[in-house]
Amino acid sequence: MTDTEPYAIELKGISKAFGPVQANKDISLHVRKGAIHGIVGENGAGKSTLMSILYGFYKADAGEILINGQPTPIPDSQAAIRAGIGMVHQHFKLVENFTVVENVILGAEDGALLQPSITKARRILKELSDEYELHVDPDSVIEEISVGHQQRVEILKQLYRHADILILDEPTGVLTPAEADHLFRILNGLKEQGKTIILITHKLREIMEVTDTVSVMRRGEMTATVQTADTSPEELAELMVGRKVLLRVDKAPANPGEVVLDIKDLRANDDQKVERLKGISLQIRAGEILGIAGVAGNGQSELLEVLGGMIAATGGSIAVNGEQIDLTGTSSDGQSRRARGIAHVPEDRQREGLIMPFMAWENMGFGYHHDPKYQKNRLFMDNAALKQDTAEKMERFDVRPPNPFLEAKNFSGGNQQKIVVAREIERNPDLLLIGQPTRGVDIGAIEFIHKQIIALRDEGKAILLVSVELDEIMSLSDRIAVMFDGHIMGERLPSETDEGELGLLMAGVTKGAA
Amino acid sequence: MDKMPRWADVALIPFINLLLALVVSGLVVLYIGESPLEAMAIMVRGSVGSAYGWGYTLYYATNFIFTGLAVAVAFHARMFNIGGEGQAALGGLGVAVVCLSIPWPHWSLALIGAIVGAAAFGAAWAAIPAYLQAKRGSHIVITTIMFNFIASALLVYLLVNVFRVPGSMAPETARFAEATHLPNAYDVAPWLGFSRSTPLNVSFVVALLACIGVWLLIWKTRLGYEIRAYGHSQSAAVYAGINPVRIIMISMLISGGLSGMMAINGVMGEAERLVIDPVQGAGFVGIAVALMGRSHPIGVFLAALLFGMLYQGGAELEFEMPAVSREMLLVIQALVILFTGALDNMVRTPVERLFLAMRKGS
Amino acid sequence: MDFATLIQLLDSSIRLATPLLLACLAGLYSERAGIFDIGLEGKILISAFFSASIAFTTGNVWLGLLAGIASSMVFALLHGVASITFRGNQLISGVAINFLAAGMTVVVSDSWFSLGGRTPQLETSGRFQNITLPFAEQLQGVPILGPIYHDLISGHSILVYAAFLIVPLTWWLLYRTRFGLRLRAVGENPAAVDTAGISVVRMRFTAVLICGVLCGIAGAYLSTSLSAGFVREMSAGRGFIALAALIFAKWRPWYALMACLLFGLLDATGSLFQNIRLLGISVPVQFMQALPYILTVVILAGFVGKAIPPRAGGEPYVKER
Amino acid sequence: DLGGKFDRSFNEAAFNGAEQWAEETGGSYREIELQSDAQREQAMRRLAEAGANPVVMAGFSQASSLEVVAPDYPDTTFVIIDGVVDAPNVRSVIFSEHEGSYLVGMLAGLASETGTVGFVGGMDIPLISRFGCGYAQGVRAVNPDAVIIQNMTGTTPAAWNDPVRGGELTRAQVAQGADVVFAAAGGTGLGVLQTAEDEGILSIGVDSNQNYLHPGSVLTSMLKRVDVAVYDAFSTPVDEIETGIHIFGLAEDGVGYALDENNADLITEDMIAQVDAARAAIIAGEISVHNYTEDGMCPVE
Ligand SMILES: Nc1ncnc2c1ncn2[C@@H]1O[C@H](COP(=O)(O)OP(=O)(O)OP(=O)(O)O)[C@@H](O)[C@H]1O
Ligand SMILES: Nc1ncnc2c1ncn2[C@@H]1O[C@H](COP(=O)(O)OP(=O)(O)OP(=O)(O)O)[C@@H](O)[C@H]1O
Ligand SMILES: [Mg+2]
Ligand SMILES: [Mg+2]
Repeated sequence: MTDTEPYAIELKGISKAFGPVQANKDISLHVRKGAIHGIVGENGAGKSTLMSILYGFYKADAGEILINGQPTPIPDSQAAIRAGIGMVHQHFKLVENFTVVENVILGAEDGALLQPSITKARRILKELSDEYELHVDPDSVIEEISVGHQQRVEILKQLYRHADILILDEPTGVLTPAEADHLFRILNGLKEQGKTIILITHKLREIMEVTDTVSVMRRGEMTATVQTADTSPEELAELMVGRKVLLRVDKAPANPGEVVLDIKDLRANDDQKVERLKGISLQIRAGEILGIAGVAGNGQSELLEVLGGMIAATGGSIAVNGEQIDLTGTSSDGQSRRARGIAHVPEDRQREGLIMPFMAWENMGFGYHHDPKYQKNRLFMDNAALKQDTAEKMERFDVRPPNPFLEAKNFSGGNQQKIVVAREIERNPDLLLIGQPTRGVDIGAIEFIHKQIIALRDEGKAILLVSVELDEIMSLSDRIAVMFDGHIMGERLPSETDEGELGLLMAGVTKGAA
Repeated sequence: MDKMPRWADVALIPFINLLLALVVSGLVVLYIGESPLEAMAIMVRGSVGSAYGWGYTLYYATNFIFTGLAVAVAFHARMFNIGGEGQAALGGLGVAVVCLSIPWPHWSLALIGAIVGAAAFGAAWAAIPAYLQAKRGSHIVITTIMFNFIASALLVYLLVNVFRVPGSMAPETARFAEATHLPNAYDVAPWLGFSRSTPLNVSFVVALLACIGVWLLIWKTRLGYEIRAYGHSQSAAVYAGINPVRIIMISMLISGGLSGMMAINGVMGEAERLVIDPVQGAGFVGIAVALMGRSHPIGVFLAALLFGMLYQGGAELEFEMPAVSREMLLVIQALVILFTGALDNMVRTPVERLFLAMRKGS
Repeated sequence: MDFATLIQLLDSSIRLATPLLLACLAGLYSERAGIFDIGLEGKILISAFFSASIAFTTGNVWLGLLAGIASSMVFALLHGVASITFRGNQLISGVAINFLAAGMTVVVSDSWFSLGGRTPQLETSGRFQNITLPFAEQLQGVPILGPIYHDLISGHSILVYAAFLIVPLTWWLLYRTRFGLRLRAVGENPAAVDTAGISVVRMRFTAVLICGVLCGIAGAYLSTSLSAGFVREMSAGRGFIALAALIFAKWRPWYALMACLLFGLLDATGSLFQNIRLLGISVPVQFMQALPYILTVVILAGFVGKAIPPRAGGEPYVKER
Repeated sequence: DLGGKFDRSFNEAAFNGAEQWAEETGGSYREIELQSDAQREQAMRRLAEAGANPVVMAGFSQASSLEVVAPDYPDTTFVIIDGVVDAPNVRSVIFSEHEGSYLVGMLAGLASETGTVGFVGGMDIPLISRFGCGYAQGVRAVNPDAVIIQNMTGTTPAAWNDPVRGGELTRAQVAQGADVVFAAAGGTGLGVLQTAEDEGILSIGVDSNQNYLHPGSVLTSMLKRVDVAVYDAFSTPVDEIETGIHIFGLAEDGVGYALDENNADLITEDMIAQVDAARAAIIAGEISVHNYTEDGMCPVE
């Protein structure tokens, strides 16, 4: 490519605010034609927002967009599509109960009648899938195919619309390492065809692997743009957070006591009655952290929910400190679990861990509102005591701002998480269930939360850690169990394994087969 | 941080909504060829201009406090209980049964009995839709509406075939015994100038107590805490071990009970017998009242007072301005629901922007 | 029950099912697009009033029909503005619309006709006449089929035939056209539609307006065909029953037809056999009259299998949380 | 009464009576239309307080409210139509509808060719049964083996105001062979008469003279001179209104059947002769028409 050739994409001074949140501040960006450009940044840094603006999903408050050198106003997605921009969103935008073809032609139909478009789409899908090894059955229904395939459908959708510029927002978050590699092959294929690609990801490894250039975003601002060849993961991490980060947690070796949690052949269904746990057996001892690795949607969530009393089990048994706990019926709920000394930091703080419109102090009692120390008498709650308690805990976990009367929705993601963690850890439970402890949390807060978890372990408590972030699993766990399709594929010691092996297990490939 | 100060949310916005509703209603009055201002004057004079007016205003307000609280409690659990009409009718049945079947020695005892009867029947009528919602996910809005129709059919059947006084043609029960008659404002405070026949009676006090009770329930008890939590986020409630079925049932039972208690005012306090349609749409007014009152007892009380004025004022209006028919009330009521309920954002968003701008400015 | 009575019963069922069917299909369009509408009742009522009064004043039933449709569309628009533009609560908006219709019809009719909330009786020209299908007379003699054709199939007003034709039309529109695909999509996942470059708002408004048109026809049928004029509260809960039928039909056109016919049959039975005796005990007439409502609850209770509404139904589409 | 003013029937008759008086004397009167039972008391008090005198209440369902209200306003005179209230300041006016119905029943029986006639009542209450029973007796009197189909529209006040249902009931009766239908159902009757015309059969109106509604289709109307009663109440000076129970029967011309140009060619001389004979006989007491409300049952089915 020559320097005279105009940039495929050029953003000038883009700004966007959501009410009080300044998601993007005066952002500029250049991407050459036929390049793969990476964008990294913490959660909430403003990556998705920026891309959504480029795709016309949100309207920028200020700024200008140039496509192939031409100033191109993009008021809506229609305009973006016309400008040859296609986007694969962080959360897929597919109609679950439609077939693949229906999803592909939606919005790109040729006429008022469907039939012609469908036949045409079938033909083109065939061609595309041969060209880029994007194989999916055109007539299968979305909700019945794997996430990986759903993502292919998203990509096909864009290609079907002749997109020359392809934006992928955290495409690998839901993929196994193998699937991710396949994706990158596809991306390189597209690059060969002269298409321009923007890749948003948290995983520096991927950036180093596939991108030509990379930009770093922080707190809504574009802090740097560099040639991938000239940089290193450490440098990128520092650019992201603004200070040196130790990507590893330092912790003393565990000295496990006797068994606290003993799970035998546990089975459970999700609300669609699909079996998600197909016979799980695990043990966790006092003073150790068992990390569950796995691609999202392989049963980890259900495992936490059964243990936390949120859903009933269909078979198997769970013993805590040697006592069986019942897994079905009315006496099996969050309350009964808490009574057994089980604390639970749920995977989704906004939908489960917190009541967004409740104030911090109300949330601090959430789940423990029957606790005698929060009761004035048999009839009324002792709100004063709860507020007092909350103030102290916010102090100790330096939640910012430390204001018990602020509504949960007005705390940042990381601080919301701190409130939940504070609530659960301060119960000083025998067993802590903790899911995605640092999802949507900035690295500062991550360090803090990790320290708390280790501290609890060192007090001789048992901890079950579920995370999709392999690094987190590797750095925190004393033992690692890998889940795939409702089964435990195997247990490893962090010291004796690596991401490659775990990746294979996560993909359901056992050593023998590999 | 919040988008705007609390007072704006609880006072300013409802006020603007109400204003809009009244303006549009005024246009309707104008259309049918009467002067809105005059109409307004008549309504105000007729409702709060005399002891006579106050008697009826507060009497209607009492009904609306009960039904408004009922809707409000359900709202806190994200239940939309449109069944107030039927539940109150059944409440009336409860009152009638209690008053007719037991020879009460004194009204105070009768009142307690009637409260129990009314609440029990009302709650029972709410129980079935609640159960269907909780267990089978049947849409409570539609089921409660259906139960309104069923209730009226049931009531008619009973009034025609069971309770009707032999010989009389009107489908209504016999008058309740003298002993069960609740003292009205005249008996309690004659010096206030209420006429002997004023309908305002001690049920008003019961309504005020109900307000306080609901306030304590929702904001001071564990149950209230769980109801609100469930209302805001069902997934979180499950995480916390709050049993959805239990919350749905309890909140709907309380709601139905409150609706039912409306009957002690209308059936026991005023008509002193059960007639067809003892509710007169008060169940529906409750929706508007709860919406305007932001589901808070104090708000409900004020909104109920407002609608009491509307109803009494409306009766006068109908009398003074034959061109204006009673359904004008229905129109106003509908507009209030529309503006405070459905079109809330139309007012809220600009107001929020305003406050945001002011904050940025300062 | 002899053959003649049976025909009579079915005939009456068809008449009574027609408004339900129209309303049910109306709801189908709206809810398939993700806008719940318990305001069907109100739209039927307002249209019943306007079509009757315009038909009376102009003496032309077609003008009446247009007026009815127009009024119903205005209310539909109101619902749209509330629930689409301002993202209000769709249930509350529906409730408000029902009250508004109940009040407006009486207030306005009083000031126009001062007939205590009723319109004057419509003369022949102001009503839809029952049309006799070709050969109905000739074939009447033929045993069984004759009466079925003559008494049951023939001799309804044009609106009845229109309603029954709209069923296949709707099916075709929904499953065979671009419009249908987008309509279903916007009710399932508006974000997908939006990112595909289609305006969610426009799709939803279109659906809501179609809903208005169909409710309008339903109302006109009530006041200018089934009867000869408007009386207060004439919709009598049909809007809600139509909703139940819609759920019963799991938002599918052909099933909607079946469901509505069932409810029509119930209604007819209720008024024709007032004092029927079952196993010796006579069923009270009130029970017969409450039967449709009771059955509605039974159906909603899911004793007919779980009905999954359109996934995005009831929630306003919000890009920026 | 419920069912709305201008139901072309009962309430309208009352209204006309008042109008007539107002026109003749130039006096003014106030009216309140009631939608729900529970407002009655407030309405009565409102009128009494406003100094209206006399206060006329049309409708049986006002009785129980009046029982309470009347004593509170001893110097106001109340007139209740279709109801009995035993109070010194109340005049209760009762019509013997069974007698009037008997006559139209005879006409129905004579006019019917199929030998099957129908009756559509409004709200299912004894008062309406009184119509139905008298009607049935009249039919049988001229045609002993006539079939009489009786339906009530409903059991709520809404039954006074449901033309759709009225129409359906009529169609049903037609299907069962009825060719004359008597509607004693207030506003609902309008649907009955309408359908009768659509179906090309005869109908009988009630209370007011409804012959003009569908000339050539309405056989006759069972007149109930509510207007006369109201007119009397207004025109006699208040202090002279005699309270107590007053029965308006055939003798008093309180009830009867309507004969005018609209139905002239539906009713033959012979029919008139027979009916008038019966009329005379009833007045003379030779024929006694059973009154349903006396024992709640009817001799003929
Ligand atoms: N629709 C929205 N409404 C309100 N605030 C929003 C919205 N979308 C994003 N934000 C806020 O804007 C900021 C940037 O969000 P954005 O999703 O762009 O971050 P991100 O870099 O994509 O994070 P992640 O890595 O989790 O995707 C965050 O503070 C977020 O809370
Ligand atoms: N949806 C929202 N509604 C209201 N306020 C919000 C919303 N999202 C973010 N905010 C506000 O914006 C601020 C930044 O939120 P955001 O979630 O972007 O933080 P963040 O950058 O992700 O930090 P963290 O890493 O702690 O999550 C928060 O303090 C919060 O007050
Ligand atoms: Mg993002
Ligand atoms: Mg965040």
